[in-house]
Amino acid sequence: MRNVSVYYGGIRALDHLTLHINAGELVALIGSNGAGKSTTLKTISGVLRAKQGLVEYRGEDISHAATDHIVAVGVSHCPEGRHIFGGLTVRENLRLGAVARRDEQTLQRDLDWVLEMFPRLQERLNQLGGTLSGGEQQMLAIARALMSQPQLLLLDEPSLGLAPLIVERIFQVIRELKARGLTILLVEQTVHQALDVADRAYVLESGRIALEGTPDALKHNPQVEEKYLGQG
Amino acid sequence: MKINHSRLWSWLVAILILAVVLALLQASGQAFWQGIVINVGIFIILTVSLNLSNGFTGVFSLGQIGFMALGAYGSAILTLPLREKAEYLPRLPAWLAGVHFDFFVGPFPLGFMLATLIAALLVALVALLVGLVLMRLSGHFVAVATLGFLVIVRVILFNADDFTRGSRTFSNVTPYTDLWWVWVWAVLAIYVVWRIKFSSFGRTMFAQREDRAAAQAIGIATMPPRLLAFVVSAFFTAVAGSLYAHFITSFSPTVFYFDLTFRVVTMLVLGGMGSVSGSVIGVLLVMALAEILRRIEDVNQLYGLSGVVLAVIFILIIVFRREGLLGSREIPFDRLWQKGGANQSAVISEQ
Amino acid sequence: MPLVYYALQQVINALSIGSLYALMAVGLAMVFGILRLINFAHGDMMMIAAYIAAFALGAKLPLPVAVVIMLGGTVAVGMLTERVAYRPLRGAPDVALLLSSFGVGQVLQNGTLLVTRLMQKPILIAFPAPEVLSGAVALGPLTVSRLNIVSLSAGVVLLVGLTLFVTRTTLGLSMRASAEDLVAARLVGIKINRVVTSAFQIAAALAAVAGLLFAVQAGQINPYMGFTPVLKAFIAAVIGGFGSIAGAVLGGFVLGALEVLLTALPGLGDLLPPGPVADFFKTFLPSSLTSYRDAFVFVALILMLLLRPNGILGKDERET
Amino acid sequence: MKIRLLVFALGLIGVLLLAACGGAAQPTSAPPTAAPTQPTAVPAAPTSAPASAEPIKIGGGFALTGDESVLDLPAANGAKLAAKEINAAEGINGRPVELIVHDSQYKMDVTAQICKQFVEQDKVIAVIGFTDTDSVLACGPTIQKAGLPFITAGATSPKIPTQVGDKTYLACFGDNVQAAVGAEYGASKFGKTAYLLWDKGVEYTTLLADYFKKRFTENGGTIVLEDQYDDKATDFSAQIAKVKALPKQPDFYFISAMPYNVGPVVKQFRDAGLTGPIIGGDGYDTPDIVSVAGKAADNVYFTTHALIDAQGGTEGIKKFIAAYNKEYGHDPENAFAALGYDTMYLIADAIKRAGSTDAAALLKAIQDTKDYPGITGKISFPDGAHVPQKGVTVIAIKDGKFTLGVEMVPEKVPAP
Repeated sequence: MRNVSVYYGGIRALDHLTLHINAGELVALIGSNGAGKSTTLKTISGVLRAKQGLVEYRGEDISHAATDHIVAVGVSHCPEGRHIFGGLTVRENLRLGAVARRDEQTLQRDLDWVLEMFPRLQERLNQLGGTLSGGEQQMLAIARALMSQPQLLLLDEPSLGLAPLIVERIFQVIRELKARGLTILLVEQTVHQALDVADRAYVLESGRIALEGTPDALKHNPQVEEKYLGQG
Repeated sequence: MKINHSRLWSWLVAILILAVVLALLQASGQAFWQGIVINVGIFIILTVSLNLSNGFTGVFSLGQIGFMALGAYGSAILTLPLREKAEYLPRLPAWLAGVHFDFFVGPFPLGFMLATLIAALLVALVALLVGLVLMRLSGHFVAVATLGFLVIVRVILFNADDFTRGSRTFSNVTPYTDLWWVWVWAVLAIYVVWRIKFSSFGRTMFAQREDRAAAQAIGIATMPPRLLAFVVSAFFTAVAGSLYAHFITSFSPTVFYFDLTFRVVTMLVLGGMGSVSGSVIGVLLVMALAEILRRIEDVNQLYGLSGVVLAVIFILIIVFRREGLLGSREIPFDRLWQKGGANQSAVISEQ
Repeated sequence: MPLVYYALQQVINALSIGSLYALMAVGLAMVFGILRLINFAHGDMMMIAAYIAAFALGAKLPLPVAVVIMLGGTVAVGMLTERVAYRPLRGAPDVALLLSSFGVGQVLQNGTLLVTRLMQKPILIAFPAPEVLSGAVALGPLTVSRLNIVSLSAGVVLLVGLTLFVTRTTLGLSMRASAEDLVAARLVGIKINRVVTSAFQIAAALAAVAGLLFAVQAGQINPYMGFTPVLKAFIAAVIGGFGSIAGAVLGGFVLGALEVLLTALPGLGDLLPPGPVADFFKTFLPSSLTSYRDAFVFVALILMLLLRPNGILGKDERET
Repeated sequence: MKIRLLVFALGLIGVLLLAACGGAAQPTSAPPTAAPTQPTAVPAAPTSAPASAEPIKIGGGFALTGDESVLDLPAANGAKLAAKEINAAEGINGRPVELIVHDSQYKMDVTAQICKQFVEQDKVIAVIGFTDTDSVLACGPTIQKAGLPFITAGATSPKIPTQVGDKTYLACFGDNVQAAVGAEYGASKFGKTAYLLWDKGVEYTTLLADYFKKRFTENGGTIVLEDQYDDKATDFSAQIAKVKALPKQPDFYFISAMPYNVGPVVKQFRDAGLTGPIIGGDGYDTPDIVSVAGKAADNVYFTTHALIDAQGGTEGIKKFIAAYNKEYGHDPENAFAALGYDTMYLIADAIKRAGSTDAAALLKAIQDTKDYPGITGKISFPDGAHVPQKGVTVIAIKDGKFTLGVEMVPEKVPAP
């Protein structure tokens, strides 16, 4: 992502932002509310359009590609607030996760794999998405995002509003996914935990990269400590 | 409120010019052009008042023509001569059957004016009641609900045979409406709506149109401005209905239905939702265009052509210039005569 | 027992008209769900279908061929309107979409008027009803019109088919998903344009079937024939909760029943043997009340919007 | 940018207004709404009549488009044919006649407008036209106030002259006459019980039903059930369900309907298995009844002004059919073509006798009309009547064709 600027109406949300993610890396994006974290993810997945700049994925310019194309080439965005389809069953939700894929044969294999990772969903396959608990919904959202067989997973606030125990479980999953070689861009408010799993992290402030570095380096940066880690 | 004398002066100059034009037209005896100018005036009242309710507040009502129908029937029943009343509406209740608003003060038909006012005030009352219920809704649900109101009015007019003759022609209405009547009302409607726009009420209307939640958050109650706009709009719409009734002299409920609604909405959207001067321009453009197209239609018998062209223009506006010609800006005709005024602020911007 | 037949007859009427309303309302609901567009031009799709069918049948084409032409033509018009008048308005306020659909309706109506004019046809043209859809069949002691039977069965078949489509196929699931959450639908990679186009195609096809049946019933067609049915379909959709397909079906049948009740009950006084019961009906439900039916129905609509804006089956999650 | 917008908008208005002026400035010889379907309109300056003489202008108000056009279009064509024939035969008192036709679109506001246009712009000396009572009520008062004579071709309400005024005449019989014929015919042919259904939204159908009921019950008949529907209804299932719930079907059904409802209502009655005889008024006189209802239209009877049939008709009718066919390329659609034709000749005859186009003289001449031999029957206005006494034709539909039942004068006519 190079030199990207994004506007909401007249308001600039991203200001000449440049960042990159290497294959297999888990990169965390941290920053306060309104810093542009979610906007960054939305711009990558094509929900928002960059007014200037370039979004490149594996050498392909996807700045103007349709979202479905971006998903098809392997970028999957698991949005903030989960956005599962409440009126559809869990099975249907998962099936739609794979909607952009062309290879129907491996679908069942992936479904098994995802359900293995989230056994809770297995039990609730035929239940409506809307009847699941918050944690289950988050798992469903991640599972759905995985169904598209992504190479790059964009995770937006997966721990938001969840009980600590479940947050723990989510991060466990994230580690698992990382171990499987998935590239992940993680947006998190719980900065500690994010930095614990990340290989690298960016700190965003009003649409610009304020800092960049390894988790260790950032953790010891006084600015970060004061602003984002606080007492916690 | 402090009155700005140069502005008042501008209003007076504008009205004077209008009066001279009308007098010349009156003297010319050109019945055709008089008819057109009367129609323009009536549509200006309709569009400007629709703008007040739909444009300023953003609560898109499709039921205004129902108020027009009520105004038309209400005042026509009051002014219908007694002989015609007995002949056409034999089952009117006694207290109405004997009423004939035909008093004159010299050549001035005071009865017509009273009938118009009574009908319009009653309609405003109806609008208040309807508004209390419907103005709670937002977005397109208001549109559907107010359209429902239009249908209900139509059904009632169809079925209240004793008062309206049902869907049969209501005829023999005295042709009181002339250039002066229409344009006095039109100027009044423009003036009132203009003043509302630049009053604190007007500002709250626009504020809650832009963002209802934000307006509520800073303590603006959305109901009073919406209701005020709806009721005042209904009042003037009913006046237009009365003028129209006493102009065309024969009508049936079908006249006041969706065709007319769409025509007025087109004028509003073309001119710009929120702009009074835009509405006037919208009326002039659509009327001129419709008249030209009607001629082409008549010569070539291509009925439907004008409808297609107007609707296509309408869609193009919605797609490419959603705010209409003027948006919510105004042509400051009340400052055109001020020295340098036109240069300083050619267009007043509302936001 | 004529009164029993009267009741049975009214039930059949309710089901038959209800299924037509359901067909219309489902089309509205599908489009509304995805685009938040209240499509005023939906009734005009019905009208277009009736005209295409009239010309095809008038040219002595067999019914199945005429139906295929009708479906094809109407679907094409539906897609065209979406491309021209709604797609450029993605992301615009609700009212802009609504107004645009007004414009589309006016174009279709006046365009039809113009075309019939150019073809030297009168405004009101007689609909050449196919033989299969005319006449009555004896069902035991009841005589039921063929049209009623066809309307009801067409409604049931199409609605069942549609249910299978939206629960079993990926495209159908994508539609439901898009209706639920457009952003999430995009994020999982659903091709929104394709979904929207399909929704318009299906809506147009359903409207086409309803249009054919309405035209056969009315016996004649005119460019404005779509206006009242689309208003009724709005009501059905609102009753069921705008945007929900199951709700729209239910709303259609509820509206059909409501309408028939409002016409059947006031008529009862004339049919009952003279006595206090008949007098009661004649006093409190005189048959002249029947013509207020639409007013009652629209009052119900407004009440519904106020009290249960999400319909009988609707959920409150949309409330934002 | 804002100024540019302003200039643009004002400029656009200016251009449009100029264009409108240009349009208006055209000579009014081709009036804005003169519009039959055929391009061969009435020649303004026909060849046979002295071209130098100023034409006599007569207004023709007809709903050439809209739902009533199935009756008005033939009537307008008939009137234009008559005008053409008159001009071919030296005109009226040496002056050609110019029939200025405007389309009322069957909208009451437009109707009122075009009638104003007749008076204010076209400066006609008389107005003819319309086949429905509502249109006459919309147009009439304007003509009445201008003091001009107005003859309606096919509006049959006998109340018109009292409702509109003393300058209005009918060229056709009144509804009380045809309703009486319907009632007497039904009673004698089918029996003494009837079902009555009417369109409650239209003057004509309401009056016709009313007169029928009066005459039928007075004649010893019983109405077993009466019902009504909204104008332009397309679904009659509610009414039909009630008929079917009757313990015993009546001897016949009298359905008072507008031409645009006739086909559907008959068809739906038959579709529901109600096969008894249906009787109606002259609103049934449209080819649409057969094209909509098809075979279902059999066993339908209706009262009208004349049977337009090249075999069964009178000499005058036969000649008229031939002339109409030559002019328009097809036979007259219904009796309203003949009524339009008669109306034009009727006014021409009065102008000839009056010897002037002065309104008062013309009105007197119309009132004095005695036994004018129209092709739809003899026309007189005896004793100050404004509705002529004419015979009524009953037509039976058989195998999808109009056939002559009887020609009748009713025994007794209900008061208007």
